[in-house]
Amino acid sequence: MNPLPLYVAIPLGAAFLIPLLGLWWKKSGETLAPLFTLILGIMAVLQVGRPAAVYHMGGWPPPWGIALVSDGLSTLLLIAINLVGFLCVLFSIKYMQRYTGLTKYYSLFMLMVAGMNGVVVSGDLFNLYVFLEVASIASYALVAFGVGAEELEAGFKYLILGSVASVMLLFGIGTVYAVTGSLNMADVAREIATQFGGQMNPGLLLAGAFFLMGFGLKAALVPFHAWLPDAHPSAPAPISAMLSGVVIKSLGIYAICRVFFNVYGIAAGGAGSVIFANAMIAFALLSIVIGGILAIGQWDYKRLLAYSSIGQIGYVMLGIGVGARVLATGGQISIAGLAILGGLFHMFNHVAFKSLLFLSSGAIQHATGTRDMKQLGGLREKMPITAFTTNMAALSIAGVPPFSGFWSKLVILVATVKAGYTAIAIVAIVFAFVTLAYYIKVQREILYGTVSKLVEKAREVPALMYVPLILLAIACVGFGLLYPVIGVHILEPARDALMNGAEYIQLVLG
Amino acid sequence: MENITPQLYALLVFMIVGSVVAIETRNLLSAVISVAAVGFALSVAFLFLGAPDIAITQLVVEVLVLIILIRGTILLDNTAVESHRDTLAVVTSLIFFGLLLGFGAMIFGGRGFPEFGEPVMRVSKVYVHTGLPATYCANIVTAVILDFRAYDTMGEASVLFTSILGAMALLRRDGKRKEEEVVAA
Amino acid sequence: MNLYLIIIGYKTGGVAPIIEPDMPVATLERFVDPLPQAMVLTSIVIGLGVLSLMVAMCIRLYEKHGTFDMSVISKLRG
Amino acid sequence: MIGMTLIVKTITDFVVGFIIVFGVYIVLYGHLTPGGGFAGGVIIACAFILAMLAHGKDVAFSKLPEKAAHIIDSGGALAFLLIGWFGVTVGAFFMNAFGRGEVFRLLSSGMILPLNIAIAFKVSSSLFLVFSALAIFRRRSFRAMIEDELA
Repeated sequence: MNPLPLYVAIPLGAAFLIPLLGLWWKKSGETLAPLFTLILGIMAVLQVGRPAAVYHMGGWPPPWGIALVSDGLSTLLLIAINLVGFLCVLFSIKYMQRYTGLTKYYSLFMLMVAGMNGVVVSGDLFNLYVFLEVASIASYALVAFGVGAEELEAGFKYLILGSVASVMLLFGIGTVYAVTGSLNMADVAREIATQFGGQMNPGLLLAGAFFLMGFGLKAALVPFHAWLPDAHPSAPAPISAMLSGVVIKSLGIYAICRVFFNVYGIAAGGAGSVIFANAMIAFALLSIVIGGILAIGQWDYKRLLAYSSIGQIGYVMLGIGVGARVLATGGQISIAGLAILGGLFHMFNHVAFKSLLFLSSGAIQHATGTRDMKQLGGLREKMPITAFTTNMAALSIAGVPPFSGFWSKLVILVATVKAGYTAIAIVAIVFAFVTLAYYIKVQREILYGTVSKLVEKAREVPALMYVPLILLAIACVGFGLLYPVIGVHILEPARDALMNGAEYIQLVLG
Repeated sequence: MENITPQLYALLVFMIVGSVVAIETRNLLSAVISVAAVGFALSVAFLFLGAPDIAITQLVVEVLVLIILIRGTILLDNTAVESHRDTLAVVTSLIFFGLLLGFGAMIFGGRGFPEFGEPVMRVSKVYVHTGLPATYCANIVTAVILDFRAYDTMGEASVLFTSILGAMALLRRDGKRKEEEVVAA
Repeated sequence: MNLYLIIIGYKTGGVAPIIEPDMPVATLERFVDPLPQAMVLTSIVIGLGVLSLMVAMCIRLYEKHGTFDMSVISKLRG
Repeated sequence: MIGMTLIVKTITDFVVGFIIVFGVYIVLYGHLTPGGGFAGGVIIACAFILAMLAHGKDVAFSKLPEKAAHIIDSGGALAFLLIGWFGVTVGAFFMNAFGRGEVFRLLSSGMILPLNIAIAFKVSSSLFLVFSALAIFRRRSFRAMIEDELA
């Protein structure tokens, strides 16, 4: 049987069950949530290597019913979402004991996972929007979960900006429907390819702009990033890890890729494609530059990590945007493939090291009670495991050679230079060094140096908290060393799914 | 096919006036009331446009929204907010008005869009023609939301569930436990 | 908050492309397009959900600060 | 005296029953006439909210206890999922697995009616819950504020 609907049905069922059972059984969330996310994670890993598949909801054939599609790109995201989800739930069990209302927390967490899985497997524009809303609304509530003044304000800001993004997306979807008369992605893609061919319809251009703005807001690309530096530090640490690790990628980057490559057919090189590709590169560069500059001046550890997320998302977007531009202008397909591969690989790595950084920041906050870098120092002696994992992640994200982050940035840069955008590549290289600079600052201020007063009392966190950290640290190193395996089985199918638009249409519509 | 455009324009003007009042007024309660007026006008507009399902839903939701908003605002902060103008809000609203005007011009000007009143209906023709024999459901809108696209409706139900759960979670008594309870637990 | 509500209202009115107001008439050709109606229905529900979450947040914020004036509340800076 | 004046209370008692009946009608005939589970559910929730506004929260909670509302809320959503899952037995998620019945009758069109009922239960109980939470929270926080000021 095709397991696609289970990716949505299992977490949704868990989310409905947890508060129901929680009326009598206080530990329902802590027991059921890790169990179900573990099942989902195993399912996602087993998905690797399977051929792309389509599931017809309710038995209605695609343009009329809703189709679920799993191809290489969906599989990549499913693995990231469900495995990181499992580790974050595991981390939450101890970490969240300081909060009340835990059944609600785990239920919202499962809803967020369900929403992201729904976005990733959906083959229908409006269905994508609905599940995007499930995930976003759950994350608004989770950001404000601590109900302190700062949390509430960050959540409120996130809610307002997120709602603006949703309205834009709905505008875009409505326009696409008005012009093409269909909501199914493959059907719309075929319609755009056959009916409008070379020149873009103004309505579709407008809709594309709305999609880029809406998904860009969800992905926190720079002109639309205002919510992220508040929301990420204010949320509980496992939620920051989810937000930074997978939410901005599955709701933002994934959706941009899917809409522009598979629906708009950017690779076919219509009149609008170059504009969109240029916009992607511009947003990417802005994110890299502004994220880097703002990160270096931060003294709040989690806020620094949040700005660093913006910068790294910029690198992901740069790879994808360069690939799109090369394809749209009719350049060499191999260079475009390399750029997209680099972008996806960096995204996959960023899932690992940014979740790890946020989780370990949570561990540090749990042990010392602060996230002000000036009050920390010498943590290496008091919390060796957390310090070690933080070190691994920082080296990896800064792009130090043997670690995974180095390889993905290298691939992106090589592709950018090959495509002839040397100036852009130079900017990216300079800001790769800026990344290194602020992670050196992290190491100097937090891990090494004199032991500060607060760190004096700190103890290593319990095993349930450091096991996820160690697993993610292994992933950080492993992705770099195991690249031949991961590249062939996970990343290349994802890249092919993006580059062969015709194959996607063929797959869904048969 | 009678012409319903004049009524539509009248309702549209009413809605624009109502929303401008809602933005401009400094009294929270009158803002809420003008928003509700816009909502009711919208419901009437849906009825004109042949969408009784939407009209009913919009109407009852508007009633509920009105109750919740009045309940939420009336005793909290009934005084006029005397603060300076929020420039950001003005700029955003101007941008949105501009976008809406552009949007409306494109729809009515027909540049790249199908004519008003002549939708493409490529996919939905099938819903209209086979809806009754395939689902035995006389209300085609219901047939679409609960049979052809029931999965979407499940998503919609989860959205409502999520937001209600989120609201309940935010309204709980204390956010964090006291330090001694954590040690005990 | 109000601005957001108004935007929702406009969008739901603006999107639906419609032919003819008679729903229960037997002539199928004159039916309005049902799919945008389904979309609008969903978006109304989503609007209601977001609104209730927003009111909850507003009440909590009011409790913390004693005002709805955002310029007073704003403490976080980008 | 809790709640509003006697006139309001009497009229509310009189009207609430009719509103609920109307809501149930909207739900049950959702597949034949305009309306459906969502609109009907909101109408039923409005009836409970009206009772709460007129009589105060204690009377409303005696009609529909908070715990029961929580159960109906989660249960309705779960029922929706299960009906969808029931379709797997005949082929696909959300495939219409019930008998179709006869056109234009109440018991027709398979899973649409049960789905409507499930949504109605879910919507009405959850809206009632969120309204009561908002109302109760406000009262409590004001008491806390006054106590703070006195202290």
